[in-house]
Order: sequence, then C-alpha cells, then structure tokens
Amino acid sequence: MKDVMALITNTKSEEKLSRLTQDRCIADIPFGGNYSLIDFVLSNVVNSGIRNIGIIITHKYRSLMYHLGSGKEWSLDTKRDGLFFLPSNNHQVFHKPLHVDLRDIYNNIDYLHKSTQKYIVISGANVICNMDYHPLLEFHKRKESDVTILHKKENELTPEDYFDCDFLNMDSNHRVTRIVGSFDEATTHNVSMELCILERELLLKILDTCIASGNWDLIDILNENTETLKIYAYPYDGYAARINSVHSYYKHNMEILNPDIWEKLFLGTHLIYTRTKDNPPTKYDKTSSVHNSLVSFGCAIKGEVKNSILFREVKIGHNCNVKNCIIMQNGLIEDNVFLENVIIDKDVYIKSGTYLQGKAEDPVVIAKKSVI
Amino acid sequence: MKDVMALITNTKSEEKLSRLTQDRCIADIPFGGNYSLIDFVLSNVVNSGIRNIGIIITHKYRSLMYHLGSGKEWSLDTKRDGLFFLPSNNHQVFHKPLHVDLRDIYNNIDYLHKSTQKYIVISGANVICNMDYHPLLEFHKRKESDVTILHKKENELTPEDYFDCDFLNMDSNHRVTRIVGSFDEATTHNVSMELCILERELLLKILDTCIASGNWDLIDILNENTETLKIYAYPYDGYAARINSVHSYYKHNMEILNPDIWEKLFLGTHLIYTRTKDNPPTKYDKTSSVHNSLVSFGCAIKGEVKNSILFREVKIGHNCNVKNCIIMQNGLIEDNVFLENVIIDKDVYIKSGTYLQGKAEDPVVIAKKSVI
Amino acid sequence: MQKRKEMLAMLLAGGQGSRLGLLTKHIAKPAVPFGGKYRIIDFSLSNCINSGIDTVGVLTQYKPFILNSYIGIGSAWDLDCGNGGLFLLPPYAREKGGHWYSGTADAIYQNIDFIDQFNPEYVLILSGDHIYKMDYSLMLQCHKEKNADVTISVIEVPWEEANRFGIMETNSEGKIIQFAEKPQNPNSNLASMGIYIFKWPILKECLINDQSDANSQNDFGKNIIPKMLDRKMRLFAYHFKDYWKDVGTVESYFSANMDLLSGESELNIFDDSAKIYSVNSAHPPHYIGSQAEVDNSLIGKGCQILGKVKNSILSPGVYVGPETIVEDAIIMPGVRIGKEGYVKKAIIGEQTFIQDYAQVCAADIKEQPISEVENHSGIIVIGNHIDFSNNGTNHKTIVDFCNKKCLRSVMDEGCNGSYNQHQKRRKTF
Amino acid sequence: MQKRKEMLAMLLAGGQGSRLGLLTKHIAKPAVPFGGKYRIIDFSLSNCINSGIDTVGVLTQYKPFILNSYIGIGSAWDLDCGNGGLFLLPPYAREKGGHWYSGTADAIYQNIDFIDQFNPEYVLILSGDHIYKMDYSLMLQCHKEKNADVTISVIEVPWEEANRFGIMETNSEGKIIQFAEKPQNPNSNLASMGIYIFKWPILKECLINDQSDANSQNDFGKNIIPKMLDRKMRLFAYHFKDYWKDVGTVESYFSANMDLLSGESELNIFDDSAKIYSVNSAHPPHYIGSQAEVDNSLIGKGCQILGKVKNSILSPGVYVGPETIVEDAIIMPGVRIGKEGYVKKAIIGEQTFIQDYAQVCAADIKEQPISEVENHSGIIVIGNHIDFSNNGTNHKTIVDFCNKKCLRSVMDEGCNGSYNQHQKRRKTF
Repeated sequence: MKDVMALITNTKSEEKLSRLTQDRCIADIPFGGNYSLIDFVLSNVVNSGIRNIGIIITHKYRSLMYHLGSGKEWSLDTKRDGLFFLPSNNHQVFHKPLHVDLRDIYNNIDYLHKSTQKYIVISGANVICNMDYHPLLEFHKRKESDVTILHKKENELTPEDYFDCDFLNMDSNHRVTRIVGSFDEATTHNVSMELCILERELLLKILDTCIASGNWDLIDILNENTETLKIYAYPYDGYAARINSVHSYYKHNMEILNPDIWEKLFLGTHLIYTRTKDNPPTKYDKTSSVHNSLVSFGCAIKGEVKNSILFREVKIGHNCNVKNCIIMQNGLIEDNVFLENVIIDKDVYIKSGTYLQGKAEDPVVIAKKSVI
Repeated sequence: MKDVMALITNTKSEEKLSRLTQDRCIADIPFGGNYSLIDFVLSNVVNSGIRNIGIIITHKYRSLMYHLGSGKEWSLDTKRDGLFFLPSNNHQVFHKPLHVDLRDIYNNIDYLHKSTQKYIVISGANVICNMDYHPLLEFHKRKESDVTILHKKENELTPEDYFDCDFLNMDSNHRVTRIVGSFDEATTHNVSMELCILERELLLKILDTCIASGNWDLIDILNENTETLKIYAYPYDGYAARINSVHSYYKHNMEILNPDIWEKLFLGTHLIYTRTKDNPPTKYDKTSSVHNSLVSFGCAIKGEVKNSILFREVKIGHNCNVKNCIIMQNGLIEDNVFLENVIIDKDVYIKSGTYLQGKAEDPVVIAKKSVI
Repeated sequence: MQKRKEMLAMLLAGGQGSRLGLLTKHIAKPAVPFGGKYRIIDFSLSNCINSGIDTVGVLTQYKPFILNSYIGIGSAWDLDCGNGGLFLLPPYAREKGGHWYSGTADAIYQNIDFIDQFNPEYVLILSGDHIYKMDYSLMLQCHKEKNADVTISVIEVPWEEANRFGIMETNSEGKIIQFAEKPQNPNSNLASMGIYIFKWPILKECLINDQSDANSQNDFGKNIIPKMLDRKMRLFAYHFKDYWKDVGTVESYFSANMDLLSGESELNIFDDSAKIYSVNSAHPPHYIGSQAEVDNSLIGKGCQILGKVKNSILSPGVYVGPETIVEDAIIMPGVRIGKEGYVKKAIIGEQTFIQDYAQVCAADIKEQPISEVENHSGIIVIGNHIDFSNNGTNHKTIVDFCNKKCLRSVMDEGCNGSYNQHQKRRKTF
Repeated sequence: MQKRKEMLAMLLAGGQGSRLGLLTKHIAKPAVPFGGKYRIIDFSLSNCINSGIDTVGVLTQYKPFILNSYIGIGSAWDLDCGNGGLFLLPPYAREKGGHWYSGTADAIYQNIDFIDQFNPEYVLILSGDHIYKMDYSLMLQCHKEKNADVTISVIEVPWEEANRFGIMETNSEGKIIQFAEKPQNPNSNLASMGIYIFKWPILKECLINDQSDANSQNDFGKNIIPKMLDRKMRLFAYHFKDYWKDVGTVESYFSANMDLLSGESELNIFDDSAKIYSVNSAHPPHYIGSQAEVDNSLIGKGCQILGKVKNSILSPGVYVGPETIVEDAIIMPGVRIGKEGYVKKAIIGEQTFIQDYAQVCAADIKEQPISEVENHSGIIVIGNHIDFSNNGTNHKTIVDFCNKKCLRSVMDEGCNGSYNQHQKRRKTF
C-alpha cells in the first residue's frame, strides 16, 4: 500500500458523547482498557502498509497530540512521510454523516498537493475494528470504482445504536445508488463505516467543485453525482463497533468481554498499537476475586471485580464489589466500595464506603479527577 | 538542569514581520540558511539539559509542527518528558512585551501541574543566540531571586531595531526596579531578551492572582510587585539578535556572514539542531563564483553569488548575479538573473532574464511559491 | 565536539550463564524475561538512566541476537540521546584477527579506545544479571568523598552464606583492608555485588598491567581487585541496603521472581519514582474468564486466563486453558497451556505449547530426563519454542516422558499422571 | 505474530578492506565517508528501503564500532520499522565458544537461524562497499520470472578489464552457462557485481553443504556459485546498466568520488526519486569567504572556505585557511587545513589538522614514507586524527618528512616545498 495515504478526520457531532469529551476530542476517548479510539483506525492504516497519514485536529486536541506523541509506537517517526497534524481553521460544528467536512481538507490542500500517493483513504476515528485495507483496495481497483465506501450489514439495529448513521442504498452489483441519513429511507441495513477510498486527484477535483458550489459536504456531493461517479460499497464482515454515544460506548466496551470478540479485535488480523507506558504487570492479591474482566497493566486488585474493564494503574481495595464497570486510568478505589454500571473517567478517587449504582442502559459517568 | 522545564511562547505581535508570516508563525520563520527561528531557543534549552519542553501554539502552526516533527533531532522523542504542544484557545492578539500572555499558560495549567521540575524557563522564540542556561540558573540560585530576566546591554540602539523592546531599569546589584516598554523611559540600554526563570510554584501562584485580578500580562504583574518579589537581571554578553521586523530579519541574516559571528552562533557553546533533511552536498560548477556567502546543502550554483544566504536546494543558473540576497529553500533562479537586496521565500521560481533590485534598508520580499 | 563525561557505565552482558540451563540455551542471560514484563537487563539500564548516566557500553559475546535487537540503541530507556547513548560492544576483528573476551577485565581492556573517546573521570562497571534498584550517583558521591581509586558496592549477606561470595573486610572509615573470594572462615559478611566505580586512569593502568600477566584470568574479582589491594591503593566499600539479587542460577532466578509476590518485597516495581523501563510490546489488556481464579500473582499483558493461577508470574501473551491449574510457576511470554492441565513449581520457556491434560510438576528425581526439560533442585525448567501439543512428532515422547516418569508431583498425594487424580486435586485447590 | 517476509537482505560489512590502507585503519570499510556527505554503506541501505526491503541483517566483524553506532537501528534509512528492521550481526559465542566469520558464505551460514526466523522466500546478498543506485525489486521480479535458484547481478565491463572480475557467460535467455573467476582469456565481459538473490531453501542447503567441504574457502564467488553451476542448478544473470563501482581500493575509491564531479556522472545523487539517506549531523550551512574561490567541487555542511578549492570533495566541517589551495582532493569530515598551504591529489583523513604553509601533494615515489601517510599510485592518503600543527611532538617529523621528501609535486613546475614557489603557483591557479 505504498501508493495509498490516509486522512483521519475528527468526528464533530459529539452531543451524545459529551460526558466523555469534556477535555478531549472523540478520537482520544479511552477504550478497551488501554487504548484511545484513534488507535484502532491508526493501527489498521499502519498495518495495511500506509505510511503517510494526516490527522485533522479541530479542538480539544492537546491530549490527542500527547497520546500520539512522536508516532513512534506506530512506526511513524520516519524521515519519509509519517504523521501530520492538520489544523482545521473551521470551528463550526457540522452535522452531516460520514463526518467529512471538506473545508477541513481544503484548509490543508498543500499537504494533499505535496503527497505523492495515488490513493487516499479517508476515515473517521470512532469505528473500532481490526482490519486490513488490502482487500478494499483490490476491490476498488477491480470495480474501477471512483469512490468505494466501507459498510457493514447490521441486522440487529436499534434506533439508539444508529441514530446518526448513514445507510447505503445499492444495486445488486454493490454500486451505491444513494447514501441516506436515516434508517427510514434505507432500503437495506448497510451501515456506512465512515471510511472511503478514492484517488487523490479525484479528491482534489471534488475540492474544486466545492469552491465553486459552496457545498462542502462530501455525502451531498456524492449523492448528487451517483450517475457520473462510480460509487461502490465494500462489505466488511469482521467485528466492528461504532462509538457515537455513551450508550454505544458502554455497550461495546462490555461486548469485548466476550473472549471471541476480544480475540478478534486484539489478536486478529494484526496488533493494535497504542502509546507506550512503562507500568509493571498487574498484581492480584490473595484476597482478590476477578471474573470475566479485562484488566490492563499496573493495577493492584484486592477486592471483587466482575464483568468490568480496568485501565492501567487502577487500584481496587479490600472488600470492594465492582460489577459491570469501566474504570479508566489511575482510578483509586478504596476499601469497601460498591460500584455497579458505572463509568469512571481518569484520575478519579473513590473513598472508602462509597456506593454507586447506575442502570445498565444508562450508566453513571464520573468525571475525570473527581473525588467521591 | 534535570530540575528545570521550559515553556516557549509564540510571539504574537507580528505586524512588522507580516511579509514573512503569511502562512507560518514567527517561530517557524526560516533563518541563517538552514534553520527556523525556534531552533535556536530549542537547541539552547536541550543543550542546557532541559528535557521537558512545552511549546505554546496559537495559529498558523502547521508548518511549525511539521518542522519539529517527532522532536527526534532535539533528542526529545523520549519516554519521560519530551516535547509538548500546548494549544492556546486564545486567538486574541496581545501586544505587551516579553510577549507572555499568561492566559496561554493558564489554558495549559494541568501540564504545569503534571510536570515535576522545580524551575521553569519561559522564553520567546524570536531571539537568536547560542547559550548555555547553567550560569543563569546558578545566578538565580545565588541571588535567591524570585524571577530572573535575561538581558543584554545594547550600546548601538536604533529606534528601528528596538521599537518593541522592554528595557530593564535596575539598581547596582542587578535588582530590577522597573520594566519599561520604551527607550525613553529606560535609564540604561539593558534590553530584555524575553527569557526569564522562576520556580514553577511561583508561576502557579502568579496564575492564581491573574484569575483574581483579571490582569494576564506578566510584565504588568512583575512591575506591580518589584518590592515583594526579588526580580533580578542576568546579563548576557554573547552574540544575540532579536528578530522583530523584516528590517531586523534582513540585517541579522547579513550579520552572520561575518565569520566571527558565524562561528560564535553555530560552532559556539553547542550545536544548533534543526529538522533533518537528506540533501546531497552543494555542487559548485566550473563557472560559479561565490564570495562571502552562507550556502546550505543540496544547492547547485553556476552563476555569481556575493554577500548572500542560500537555503537548501537553491539552484542558481549561469550568468546570474546575486548580491545581498536571502534565497530560501528550493528557490530556482534561471540563467541571466540579477538580484540585489532581495528576500526570496520558499519555492520561488525566477525566470531567465529577471532583474530585481531592492534597497539595503528596505529589501524586496518575494512571497512563497511566486513565479516571476 | 564530544564533551567530557564525568562517568560512563560498562555493562558486562557477554557471559554464557550456563547455570541457568535451558533458560539461556538460545539467548544471553541479560535477555531472559523476568517478573512478568521485564528482561533482566532492564534493571541495570533503568538504574543508569535513573541515576543520570546517559552513556553506556554493553559488552556482548554469547548469543547476543535477541539481546541486541531488544536493546537497539537504548530508546526504551531514553538512552538514545544526542549527547551520550547506548553502544553495543561485541568482540571484533583487528588487522591481525580477532580476540574473544576472555574475562570481565579483558572485555573492558579490549574497549579502552571506546572509553577513551569519552575521556571520563570515572567508569562504572555493572553486571547484566542483577535484579535491584540503585542510584549510582550516590555511590559516585561516596567515591568522590573518599577520593577512592575504586569503590565496590557491598551488601550484607547472612553469615552462613558468606562463603559463597567475595567478602570484604573494611576499617571504620569504609576502607577495604582485606578481600577474600569465597572464604572458608569469613571475617565479615560484606559481599561484593560486582559493581565498581573506578577512576578511569587508574583502571586503565590496572587493565594494561593485568594483560601482561600470563597467569591472570583477567577477572575483576579474581585479579584486578586483589592486585589493587596488594598495591595499597585506595579501595572503599559502599554499603547498599536495599533489595539486590544475583540471578545467576535457576534457583536464585526463581526465588527473585517469587520475591515480587511476597507482600514485603523490598524491590518495589510499583514505585513510580525510579521506574524500571522496558521495551513494551503491543499486547492488549489481559482477560480473566468467568470461571477463572487468580490468587497472589502477577499477570502480564495479553494473557487469557480461563483456569486457576496461584502464586505465579505470567509474562505477556500467556494462555491458561479452562480448568487448568498453574501454581508456583513462572510462565514465559507466549506460552499456551491447554485445558485441564496442571503446572506446579515450573518455569516454562517462551512460546512453548503445553498440551491439554498435561501434568508439569516438580520431580524429586535428579536425572536429566530429556534435553528440553530440566530439573533444578525441584524446579522444572522447560525450554523455548517446544510444541508438546503436536502429538505426531517425536515431541510425543517428551510428553509421555514428562507425564509418566519425570514429572512426579511433590504434592502430598503424589502425582501419578492420572486424570481423575488431577480432577480431585483441582477441586480442592 | 511475525509475518513471512518475501525477501530479506544480508549485507556483508565485515571485511577488513586492507586495500584501502589508512582509510580503514580505524573503521570498517562500509563506514568510510564518501562524496562529501555519505558513508559507503548509505548506498546499499538506501537501495534496500527504496526497493521496499524493510528487513536487513548487517554482518560485521572488523572494527565495527563506528559502523555500529552510525547504523544504530537503521533510523536514518527508515529501517527501524515495527514489522522488519535492521539487525547488526557480529560473530558471537555459543556454548562451545565462538567462531569468527571465515568467508562471505560462512558469515551467512552462521546466521541461518536469524534468517529462518523470518522464513523468507528469497534472500538478497549485498556488499557494503559498492557505490550505486539499484532497485532490487526489479531484480527480484526477474528472478521470479526465470524461476531461478540464484540470480546474479552483472554489469558489462571493458573487455580489457574483464580479467579482473568474476565473468559470466550466459545463453540467449540469460541463463549462466559458465563462470570464471578472473579468467585469462575471457569469453564474456559480463562481470558479477557480487549481488545475489537466492531462493532461501536452496541457499541454505548450499551453505550447509559447503561447510562440510574442508577445502572450501566458504566464499560465494569462489565456492557457492561454482558448485551450483556444477550441480546444474538454475543460475541467471540480471543485467544492470547504470552506474556501479566497487570501491575496494584507494584508486577506485578516489575515482568514484571524482565521478561525482564529472558533469555526466551516471550516479545522480541529486535525484530526488531514489534518495540516498544518511545520518545527518548538526552542521550549519557552509561559509564561502570573501577571498575564496570554489570551482567544480562538492562542499559539505559546516565547511569554512577561505582559500581556493578546485575539483575537490569536502566533507562536513572542513576548514580551508586563507590563501590555501586544495585541488583534486577528498577531504574527510572535520579536517582543518591552515593558511597558505597546498593540497593536491590527496585524501586527508577525519579530524586531521594540517599546519599552515604545508604542502601535501602527490609524489611519484613508491616507498611508504611513514605510518600516517601512504602513497597509492600517486594518491596521497593521510590518516585520521593526526595533528600536524602540533610541532612539539614527534608529528613534526612527519610534517618535515611530508614537506621535504615524500610529497613531491606532480605538477609540471615540480614541488620543492619552498614557500615562494607555492606562492607563485597559487597566483596562477
């Protein structure tokens, strides 16, 4: 994939995630005990052999930049190509799906000009999967496609899960006839994965038409050109999760406690890279009792933990009872604490004797650095 | 200097440099044939042993981030500490000297909290020198100073050079009695070098008072507290140049053609690091004639060059006559071109037969990517 | 432009480590995994950077490939800095051919040119097989205060073990007045830790001197130090009082690992102030299954624990199958243990696959059963990259051998390899 | 999780390079500076990454310190990637002691385990002392199309020089039907460039085979290839038509450097499409003084040119004093040449200081004057790190020797070391 570059855009519609995005962008939301959301798409890109990667940053990006650092963990601290941060000067919130505001890209058009690759992958940062893009590129070439959009057939849709999805209406040959923004208009359950591939030259042409027309929404433009452009849909059939609300965030975290999904996501096609941290292994005390849980490193566990995800350096005291919880980095849970259906953000200190219970369909979220 | 961290602030008052800052911040203005302005302060900081460095970025920072990359060239791609980009959410232009808008720092206060060093150096990015900070720290400790400001005694001041300087009025013991913003009020020619050192805890206290008072100008706050705070001035007696206008930019570039200054600046206390570029050595043709010039690598010279600075990959054609010019990276000068007192920004293409002449006191500036 | 270094460190990492048996069959001792996350050399290298030493020469000789690629240029320890750096120093050929390093002192002797280019005042000599956290800058301070020619770091050992060490006798100001290698009747219990700070000009002179002595084994403990004592030089002892362990044998390696599990270990790897750095692999968080039990153990990244783990240390990427019991064991990276098995008091080498129903438990017999399995005083060691689950090959023999003959249990009810027996035991875990 | 590699490269960088004389007195041949910016090994390593090869083993043996620290983990060539990487492979000790690499094939033989862990289909064998730009992926494509057991890269040499090379005779489809090492009466002018692509299983078998032959020198050209030909294996030639030079002698090293100055050099180092990468030092732009003249030369970073430089290659950080003339010379990094001197047809080693008024010009005498100065067919070579300006030491002898006896000029007016003579010449430059 020497001939492919990637642009990672930052999803802006974050209303339903706002309890997790007080001081971070969506791409940097912690997930799966050790990762930020962007780690998944970034690892997919790197493991597919793409070496020129631009990341559009809009606001609240400091923690994201800290997370990505020199790009060393993704082997992107190279002389040739590598990782580029592309500031969007556009602070307006933009609600259309596929979440590609072409103004952000236009604002960095000289980066596109300077790049040498023939193809470009444009992706959001909020889809979790472990995927190799080679078959997608093959498909794109074989179909002589102009734009190929990744999609997944979802048979168990709930409005809650997919309130802001795009659906791809297509013919029997996978050619997209229309991209629709609501389930009601959709003829199938083909959910767009917010990732497409096209030629860099075509993207530059599309940007030209944007300037002329004043329309900067990629989906609108594609819909207006379904006859002149060959737009195809490539089906992904592996595990994928789309994070667009606290509800889906909680649900998909719990989902990876399924060992099959854990294996597919983390030990599947390739490894998922993340920022290196020098923490010791996790210490299980004699008194600990842990079941069906995902535990990162540097934790020290003395109490009971069940169906939960512990990020690094979480300490769980004696006689605790932690059930169906997500506890992010550096959580300090003193003795005799009861927690059920709770999402605890980073650096939270829960004092001895606390009792917190959320609902499974609406977990309690404890903000970063809280003391309770 | 394990116990010192550094904050590099981005000078915002750029009216007189605007012809060079169309699409870059001041910190990234090319200087001396191979560098960006920030390379000097960053190399000083790193060579003094400081490993925790925050850079405040405000606007037009993409090229700066590209320049700094992973921080590898400054040995800052480390696990512990390293290089941090600190976004200022404050886009207002702020005109007071020492150019420290404390709002930018307050906006990143958790970075200050997280850091472990006792002292902090705060510096602008537009002073060119090659300096070790150890003696400054020694002085600061010996004097039991609260805030120590670096200054230089300038005896040949012109209003043009120092229109936006701060001057330090001080007693015989180097204790600062007042920081004044204009030469008229100054009792001496002690120009502030826009660099100070203080304890991190004191900076945090000052930020507290800012919130209370609504005054975010560090100089104002220092002036109001010259009795309670021990503010000292540390004199720097090496070569230093302050870039605040196209005039001073041109003047100081020409100044380093003096071999003594070239040696002091580049082979002095330590090396000045910059982004690595893989260019071949410079090729001098049989027909070339080059005198009193600074030439970067990857150039190919066929014509005459005198009293000029050529950045990397500049090509000078046959029968050219280039005098008193600064030609930035990738300039392509065809045959039979006459250039005198011209500053040529990056990626400019000057066609055969062109004649361009500026005045020594007001050079012509050719914008990036021009074709002439 | 190279500035003078106050002190650089030379880390001896070339020994064969034959007393570690199968653990060092394919890799150098300093590269052996430790503590569920680290490799042994992480401790010395982290100590260096935590003590402010940024220039380290690593002397390699024995099977250095994994060690070399693990260390690289020292990025994992932030030693890849502009000013200093980490340098691998294998033996090399000169105009007239090459010389292998024939002793610890000879290894340094052959790299005099390397050291000279940094023109250091002091040289710190370290071993690559010690587990400890130490601030060498404090030792250097002591060295300077005493104006010593060499300062030797010493630790108090139990009197009854003193005859296994190089023992120092010191006067009241810490000056070493006598040194005895493994004395029968020790006069002191201060043992040398094999950590030295020398004035470089003095060490250089001693090394050159020692080379001309045809009878010398070119060893620091056996030759250089005794000769300095004979020459009435200024030798001082630096008392180290924290946790320190030489992991040169399977037994000491095993117990140093187990020390991490005892609540009171003096080596606090959880301490943030002087972190032990290592190369981090891209493993996910580990998964503890619904039926799993984990008790007094360290679990590394990427493990999948479906069975029961007690008093054990699991390195990254270990799989423990359902209803399998792992007890008092050290499991190296990438090991897979099938279902309903039993592992007790064992060290299982990297990437080895243990088949379902297997019984790996300490034997009380002395014989060496087969080349991939060793018994070190009751600790079973199984080599790297062995696939016992592959029944079609001659590994079957090994499996049978393990199950039926060699690996008898030391547990009270004995180990007859029967599945029922094992089931019963598992229930009473 | 290691994925199978299609091809990995093994770069032979361990030879002593004794025909380069003083140039390789302190460093391995691949680490010798070249072309005002590079070191010789930059070309092979850049070719690798530019050909999409991300896994390279570098075999080192002779004085590898500078080479090792120059290469590091290959960051300068972007070879420090997660998936592959650059690996230094020095000789090492095993349980029963160590073996030095005794030949090119032996060096690969001793690293069979290294290669096997990547399980490659093909192995590319490279030398560390060739100057060229080549896309190995095209050669691999040819190798696959022919289903060859080994493909050897060949280049046409002038017929009169063919007797200095290993010469291939091929049939119409490029199959090698005969191979002769330095033939008296060559039937072909296709010379082996010492670049091979093998099917790995075949190479492995050949290497193992060759080891059991006590008479073999374990060399690719002398043993492995002839034996394959004898065994009727499929050997094919890959015709390379661009610039290529083996810089194994001072003469070829000198002329390869000078080729860069001839306008028509086929090796375009200014070409951006296949860049030659190298470790970049932190030198400032170079300074050309008011009275300086620079003519048909390559000037590296950080030079200060106050005198006159003609047809020369100056590496980074060279100082040429006022009124000094440097002509037809290669000046290594950090050399300082004082004022009013004269240097002609010379190679001056790294960090050497030439005093004021010195005359370093080619001599027509054959004798070896003194250990720090050599005469290779009229090219003067001066060693590294010599301070001729230090008149107090025995270097004075060398200086006098250079000035008065050895270094006679080959210029028409002769060179008698007199200052006036030199002044006159300078003016007619």
